[in-house]
Amino acid sequence: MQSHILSIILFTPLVGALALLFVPKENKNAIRWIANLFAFGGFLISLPLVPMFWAQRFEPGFKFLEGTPNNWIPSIGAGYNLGIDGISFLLIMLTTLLGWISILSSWTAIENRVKEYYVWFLVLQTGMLGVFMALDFFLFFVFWEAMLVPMYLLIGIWGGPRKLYAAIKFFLYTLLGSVLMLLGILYLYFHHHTVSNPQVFTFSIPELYKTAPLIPFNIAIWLFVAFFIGFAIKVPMFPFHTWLPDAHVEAPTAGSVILAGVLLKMGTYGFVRFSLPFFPSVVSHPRVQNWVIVLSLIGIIYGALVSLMQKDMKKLVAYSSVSHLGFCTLGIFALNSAGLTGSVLQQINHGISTGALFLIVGILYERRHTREIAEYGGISNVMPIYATITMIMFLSSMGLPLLNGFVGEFTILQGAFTANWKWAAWAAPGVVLAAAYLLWLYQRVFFGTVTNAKNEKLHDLTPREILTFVPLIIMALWIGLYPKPFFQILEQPVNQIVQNIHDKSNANAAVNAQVAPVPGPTAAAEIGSDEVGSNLVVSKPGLTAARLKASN
Amino acid sequence: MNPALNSALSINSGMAPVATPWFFYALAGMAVLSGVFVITRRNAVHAALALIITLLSVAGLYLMLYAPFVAGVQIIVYAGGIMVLFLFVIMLVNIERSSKERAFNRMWPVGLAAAGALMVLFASAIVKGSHINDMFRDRLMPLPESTNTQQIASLLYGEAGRMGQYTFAFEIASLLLLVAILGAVIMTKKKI
Amino acid sequence: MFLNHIYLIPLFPAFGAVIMFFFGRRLQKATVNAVCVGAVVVAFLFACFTVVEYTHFAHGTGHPFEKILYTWLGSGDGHLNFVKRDGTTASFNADAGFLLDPLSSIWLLFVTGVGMLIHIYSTGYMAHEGGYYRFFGYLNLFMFAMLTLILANNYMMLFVGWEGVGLCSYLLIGFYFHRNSASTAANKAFIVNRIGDAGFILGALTLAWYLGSFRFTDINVQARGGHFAIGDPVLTAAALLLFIGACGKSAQIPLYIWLPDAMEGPTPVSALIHAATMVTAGVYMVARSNAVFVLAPTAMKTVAIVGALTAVFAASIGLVQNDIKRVLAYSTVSQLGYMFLALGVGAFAAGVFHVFTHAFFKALLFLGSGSVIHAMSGEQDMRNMGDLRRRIPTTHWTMLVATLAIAGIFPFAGFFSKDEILWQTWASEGGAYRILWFVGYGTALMTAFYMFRLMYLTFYSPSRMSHEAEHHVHESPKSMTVPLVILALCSIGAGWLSWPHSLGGSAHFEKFLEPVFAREAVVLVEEGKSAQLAAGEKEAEHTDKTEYALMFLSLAAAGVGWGMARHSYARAAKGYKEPIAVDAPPLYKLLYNKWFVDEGYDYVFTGRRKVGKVRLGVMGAGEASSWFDAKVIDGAVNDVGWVTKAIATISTWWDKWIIDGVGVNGPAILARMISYPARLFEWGLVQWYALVMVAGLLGFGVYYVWK
Amino acid sequence: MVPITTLHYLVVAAALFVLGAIGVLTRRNVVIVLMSIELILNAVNLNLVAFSRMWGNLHGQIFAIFIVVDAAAEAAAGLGILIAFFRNKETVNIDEIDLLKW
Amino acid sequence: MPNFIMSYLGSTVTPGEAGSQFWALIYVLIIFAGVSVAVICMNWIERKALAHFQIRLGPMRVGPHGLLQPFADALKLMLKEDIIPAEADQFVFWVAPLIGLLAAFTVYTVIPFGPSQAVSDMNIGILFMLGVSSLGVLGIVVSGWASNSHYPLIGALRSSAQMVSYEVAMGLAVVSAVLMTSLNASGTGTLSMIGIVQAQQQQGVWFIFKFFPLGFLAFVIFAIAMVAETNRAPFDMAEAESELTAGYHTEYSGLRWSLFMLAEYAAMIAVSSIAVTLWLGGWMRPFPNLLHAPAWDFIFSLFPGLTFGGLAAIAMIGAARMPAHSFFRIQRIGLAVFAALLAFSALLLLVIAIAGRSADTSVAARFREGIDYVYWFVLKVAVFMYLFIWYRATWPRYRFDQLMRIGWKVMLPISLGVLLLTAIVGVILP
Repeated sequence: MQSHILSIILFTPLVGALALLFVPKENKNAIRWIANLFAFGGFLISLPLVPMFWAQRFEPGFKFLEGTPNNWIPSIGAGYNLGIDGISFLLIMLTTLLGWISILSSWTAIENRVKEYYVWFLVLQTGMLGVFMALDFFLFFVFWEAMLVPMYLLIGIWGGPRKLYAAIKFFLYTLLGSVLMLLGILYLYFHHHTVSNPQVFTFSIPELYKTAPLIPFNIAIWLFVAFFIGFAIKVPMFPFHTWLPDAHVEAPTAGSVILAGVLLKMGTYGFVRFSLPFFPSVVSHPRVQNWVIVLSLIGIIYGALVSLMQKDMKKLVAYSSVSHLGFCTLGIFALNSAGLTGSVLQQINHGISTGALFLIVGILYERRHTREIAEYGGISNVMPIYATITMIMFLSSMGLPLLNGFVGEFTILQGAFTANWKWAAWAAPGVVLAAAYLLWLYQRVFFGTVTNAKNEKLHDLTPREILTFVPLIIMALWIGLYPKPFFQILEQPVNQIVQNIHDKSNANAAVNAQVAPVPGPTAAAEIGSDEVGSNLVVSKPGLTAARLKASN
Repeated sequence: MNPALNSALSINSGMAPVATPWFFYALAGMAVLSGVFVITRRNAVHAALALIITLLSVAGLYLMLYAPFVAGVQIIVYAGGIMVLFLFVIMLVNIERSSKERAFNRMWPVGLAAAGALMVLFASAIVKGSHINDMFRDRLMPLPESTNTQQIASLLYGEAGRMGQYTFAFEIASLLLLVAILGAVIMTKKKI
Repeated sequence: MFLNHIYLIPLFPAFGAVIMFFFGRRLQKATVNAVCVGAVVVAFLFACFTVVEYTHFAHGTGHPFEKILYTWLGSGDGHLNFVKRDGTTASFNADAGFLLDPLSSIWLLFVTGVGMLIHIYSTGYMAHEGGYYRFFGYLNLFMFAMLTLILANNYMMLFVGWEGVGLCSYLLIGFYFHRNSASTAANKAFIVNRIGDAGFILGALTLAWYLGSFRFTDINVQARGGHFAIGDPVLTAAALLLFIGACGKSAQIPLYIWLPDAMEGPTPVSALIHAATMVTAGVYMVARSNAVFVLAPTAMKTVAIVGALTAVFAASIGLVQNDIKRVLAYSTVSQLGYMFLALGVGAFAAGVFHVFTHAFFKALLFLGSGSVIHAMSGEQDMRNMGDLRRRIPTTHWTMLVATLAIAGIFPFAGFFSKDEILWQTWASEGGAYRILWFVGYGTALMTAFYMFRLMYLTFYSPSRMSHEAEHHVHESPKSMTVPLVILALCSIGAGWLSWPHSLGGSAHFEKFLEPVFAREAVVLVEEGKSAQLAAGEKEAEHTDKTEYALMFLSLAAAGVGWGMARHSYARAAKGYKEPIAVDAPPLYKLLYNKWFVDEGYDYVFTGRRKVGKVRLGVMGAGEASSWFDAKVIDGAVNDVGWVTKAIATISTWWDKWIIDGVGVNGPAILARMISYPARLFEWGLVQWYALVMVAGLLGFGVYYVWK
Repeated sequence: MVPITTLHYLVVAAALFVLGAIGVLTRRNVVIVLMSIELILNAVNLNLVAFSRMWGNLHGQIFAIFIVVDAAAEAAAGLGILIAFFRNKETVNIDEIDLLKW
Repeated sequence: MPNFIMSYLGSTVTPGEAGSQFWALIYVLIIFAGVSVAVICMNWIERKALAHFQIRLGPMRVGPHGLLQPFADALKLMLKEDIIPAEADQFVFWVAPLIGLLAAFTVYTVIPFGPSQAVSDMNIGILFMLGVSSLGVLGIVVSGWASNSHYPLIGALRSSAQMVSYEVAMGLAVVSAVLMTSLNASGTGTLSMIGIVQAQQQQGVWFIFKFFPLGFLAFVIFAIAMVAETNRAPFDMAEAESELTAGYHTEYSGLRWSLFMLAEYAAMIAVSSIAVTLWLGGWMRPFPNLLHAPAWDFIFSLFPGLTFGGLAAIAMIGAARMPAHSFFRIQRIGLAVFAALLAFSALLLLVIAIAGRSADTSVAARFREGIDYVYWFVLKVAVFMYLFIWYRATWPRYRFDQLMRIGWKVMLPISLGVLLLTAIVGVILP
């Protein structure tokens, strides 16, 4: 019997949105209570998923399958088909948690057009959940686009001074990406039709998994590029990231929490769910992999450097997420289980820590309506609790051991190192720079005496605001202290993807050798093996091995 | 159909035409004459009355053509309904005052010529038709005049649950009437 | 019983820290003392019992005792594996485990011991400071981090402690956060440490990548297993990276700049963290991974050279500093240089021994200077001190003992440990390191000079105090002087633990540490006596005369230093002139400004100061990239926007004029022209239309009838 | 008297039709025009019933009924328009109603 | 000639069906005469009844108890000057009453006094009846318009509006009755009036009692609509003297006015006879299947004779109680003669009843049957007539908007409801 828990989780926010429609616009309190009720309800409903998933965490393939491949629009083979595995399970839990927190945090922040705000927020929540649950490309794309509109409105209506510019830029940018992605999807869709023996049109992802790798290399490369741009914009990776700071600076607090907490994960989720399984040969091709790694390394260093010099707190945090997500993409394209696990874990951590950071900035913004760092100073004298919570969250974002940041970053570094030690070498300074800009920010805002007169009277955190931080701190500590369950959850899907990449890339590696005149090193049979380093086969371990320097 | 009546009918199954031929000529004559009156009378009410006469005479013709139901409908709807409407309108709108002006529009000769051409056309059609031997043959009417309404009913409403041939058309006709009513009300009522 | 619950040692202070975090604000000072100091005392006792039980457990074999709680990183059951350098797969996990062996037991003892004393001392020192609970909370957190670091059984656990310690030093240095200099110093400390940590992680990863595991036991077994050639490139790289981590943590040459600024924090902090415990972490880590270092002679050489250089460089700066704590800070940096020199030359045991003794007398010096500052009600500049001998006698006597120890005068601890190091530098590798011996010897001379300069300026020279300071001078309370006395006794007694063979002693300390460093190093005997063996059985063969000569020389150096200091500072009245300033003013300026290193860093690395108009370093890169980001990429995006707008305007123009003008309106006009006659036809008369209809009908009919 | 054949009916119907046509085309008064339309419809009905009798089935008659219904609807609408028109144009002459003129 | 009459009496089919115009003509004449007599009697009865309702005597002067009053009126009307208002449309003014009369009387062709006693049994009987009654409206409209003055115009509009709206309700009521006829085995109802009565005979129940509330409700609606249709009693807005000075026929005078009166009364009779045919079982004697023993048949066959006898007796007593004064003498004689006349006809009827009691096909039996049918039919119609008068005496006049409201918002929905329910019940109950 198909379990319908996924649909319930998916549509609770939407039901909430509908319920809100009936509430009269004027009494804001009722709207707020109902919105929070549904958001928290959405979170509560997703809780039983934890033990259920935990029981079957090692089984291969997707769990909690729901709906058949093309029961939605049979004519084109689009199906309402949901299913999750370790990766999407974690991201869903993150989404529901952050969704609830951000709705809770926007209690006093939003005063005008409260009803539309919460309705759009809940719709956004459903959009996001849908993306992670969809096992059907069509459904995935629908949710992918559906999630854009509410976000655009959240930024466009309740944003800061330059909100329209930012909202439009965000929308067009992501739209461009998704258009390319759509082309990719369609090609896969038709290719599947030509290749599958009962010639059937279907969008269902497990089917496409089977036929996508058969695409010849020189076409697959372009497909990968299309998908890559679509997801890179979303992540955002280095050259495509300029929409993020604007979107964040102009978005309302809750909007940027969700934007950073979940929307950015869509990109990396896209890589893990689609790019890697679909184009194993392309992904494992040294030149492509190098390019992506270089981009993510730049992302890390560049993001950190730029955020160092920002005058506006939110922009600083935005660039920090560029740097953190640079880590994630580095982890993904290290193409080994450690890298991937670390990357997904880092996404969860980033969601928690950056979500918290935006809440922190939001709290200050709510009190002083300005995000300029120069405006603040000596806040910890005035708001001690706020200072301690910020310190914890800064440490977690910096990647201090015993807090969640470190676990993710270290596993990624581990993965990247075993893939190619030079990458890890370049990534390491990212960690240092993270510490630099965060602590410098902390010093300028919190330490020192209260210089600006307006800051004297700031009141410390209200219980509600503390409540928004409590779950995040608990999660940070839990992942920091005992990340084993998370590793176990991610183990099966990650190994499956990595294994799939190895089998497929070796299988058509031979094919590629003839096809693509890639000047790979001739020494080892594997193409680009030593470059990748991870699957380097040295004839004989031990002393007299070729004194191949590890660092070539 | 009660048996008594049937047996009575059987005796004149020959179904001689309901009335003598002169009835036809009388009615046809009256129809055409009053038709002329309709288009010539200056006064609208007179035209209306003439039209009523035409309608009734045509109803008579229907009776002669063994179509009692159609005649009944003609009387009720046409004579009873539409003409009342016309008279109402004429009276309400006191169009009568305008009868002083020219009754015919400026291009009446062209109209007349066109009508004449039409007449020629019909005549030729009829003449040609009659040459073709059985074009207008007069077959014996298997049509039992007495059960005409029942048969029309079966055609319109269908028997024993099955949809009749024209049931759907009938529904549409009722819809048409509804629309007409609404239209009339909306157009005429000053403030709705 | 104690050994099995070894994990409790770090948890005691952790427990104290957690209580302070949650309830600190509401507790009075007494309860705070009870909780925090108590936690450290319990930890110390527990540690002693554990070490005793360990000695029974290992009865001399030095076999490490390991206790693993749970798998911290990795999915535990080995599925999450990674591909090692030689292609085989190894499971990626770092477990929360604890290891006790002679090396860590020494560290355990002196860390908890000194920590306890400092905790007691600081109850007095911090009595009337604000944020009392916050201070002790951080201290306990520090102890927890330090103990985790020492007891870790794998590099990751060590790294947890490593970072924890860095964090606590950041928190404690920045304790007086309302002082801007304090927070900048804290930031500097943490960031420099982070740079070191980055190196450390890469080193750990290389080892894991090469040897397949993080655990010390596995690594040491493999390293000593003889599979790897001496000078194996990967191991060298790993060793170097680990050493970078050590430099960061133990303030060696490139990354030492944070330690002098760390003096911004309260004195007990400097004593505990920046003298006794944290800075020794680097040494511990290098000592712990001695098997790897041994296999990487180049790494060993770099360690030695960097150690020596740091020693002499820091000592030189120390000569001219006027702030009492700055002097001690630089002396710590130089002593650390000595320790790394010892490790570099392979004398691990000597290095460790020096750490052991140094912890005591340097802590004593700092606490002493603390009580001096306390006495002088916050005054730290030696130029306005003097003649405190009779005013604060206990502090004076304890500090004198410490100064004698650090200068390396005979019966005191410093002599034995420093002399051992100098001897080892001289003797190792057949004299390859002799050049470093000279550097070491010079540093010893300078150390003696600046230490005695400090003593004379504070205690013996005529008073240069301002009047009201003079009135307030008072001896520190009991809670502060008792630890000083204990530490003084230790700094005397500690040295006797390793009475050298040459002087008839049996070097218990070295024998105790021997299994950790040498025993299994049976490396490729056929490769000939390599440095590998030297470290192990050196002392048996030759206790020849050179050792005595060196001992005498070092004593002489100490004496000369003492004499020079006495000569120039014994009668330093107000407005005295520094001898070096008199003799070589440029040298004095150079030394006083710490060789302009800080400024250099600001220009080159951090980019806080602009070189001309260009800002270099990280901030420079930051500015450049943010400019690049705003102007170029964002510009590009906006330009794309602009381009599209431009194209849009062109296309609208095109639409309006050409397509609309010609294409659409044209035919429209045409149509109107053509349709003009037809239009005449329309009069709007209903009957006309009817007529047309009839005409059509006619045509139609005619066609049919006459067809 | 020769028996009445369908032809006779056709002639009558034709006559009526022509009369109606004349009425429509020539008369100025809208009511009269409407009435002449009724005439035309009657002519058509007559034809239908005559043919229905000729062919012996009832379809003609049913069709006639539908035409009657339609005539009713058309009359209602027509008169509605007339009244509406009369109310704001005060005239009923069809040739004065030329709003659609170009 | 006799066998001709006998063939008539014996024929079981209406003259129209039989196709003999001659008999049809005779029937028409008989009906015309019968209706005029009825109208005259109605006139007298109405005035006397109304009077007695209002506890006054009514016309006593002309003829015994005013019996000759109607004839006097008729004479008066014929002699009165026939004024045609100026500017009136002569032709239309003249035609209007004719249309009214025409409409009123053509209904009788269809009314079945007996299984074969009707002018012609058209199979679209009811439809024809409704159609013709709707023609009546035309007469009124045109008359109102032709008299070229405001009150008649408004009166005409109002009464035509009233008749049009109630015609709808009446039509629906009739349809529900017709629907009941179709609830027999073959499932096909009939529009022909005779067919309807025979359907009631077959189903053994008068439609007023079929599916109890529904039939009765339909009957009530028809009754009310009937009154409204003929502009009588509560609904006589058109001739309301107080408001519209007698409505559409104010300008009429003399004979034309009498034509209107005649048309009105004829319409009343026609409409009530329709009601009788549809709901009260036409020519069936009461309790046909409850008391169907031959003895009962005989008793019921005596009724015509007995009624006439009764009337004669009343007339006799009236004559006897007349005061002996010489002035009254002539009246007393007149009354006596009238009473004798009535007595003789009673006697005749009794003889026929006794002679034709056997159910064989002998001419006497056929004759007795014919008389019975007509008698029962006329009795029921008489009851209705009395009701009309009774309404007029008791109920106040409706205001026009109330009138319309009831017509459209009350009657129409109820009749639709009844029709629907009858259909449903008819389908459900076998």
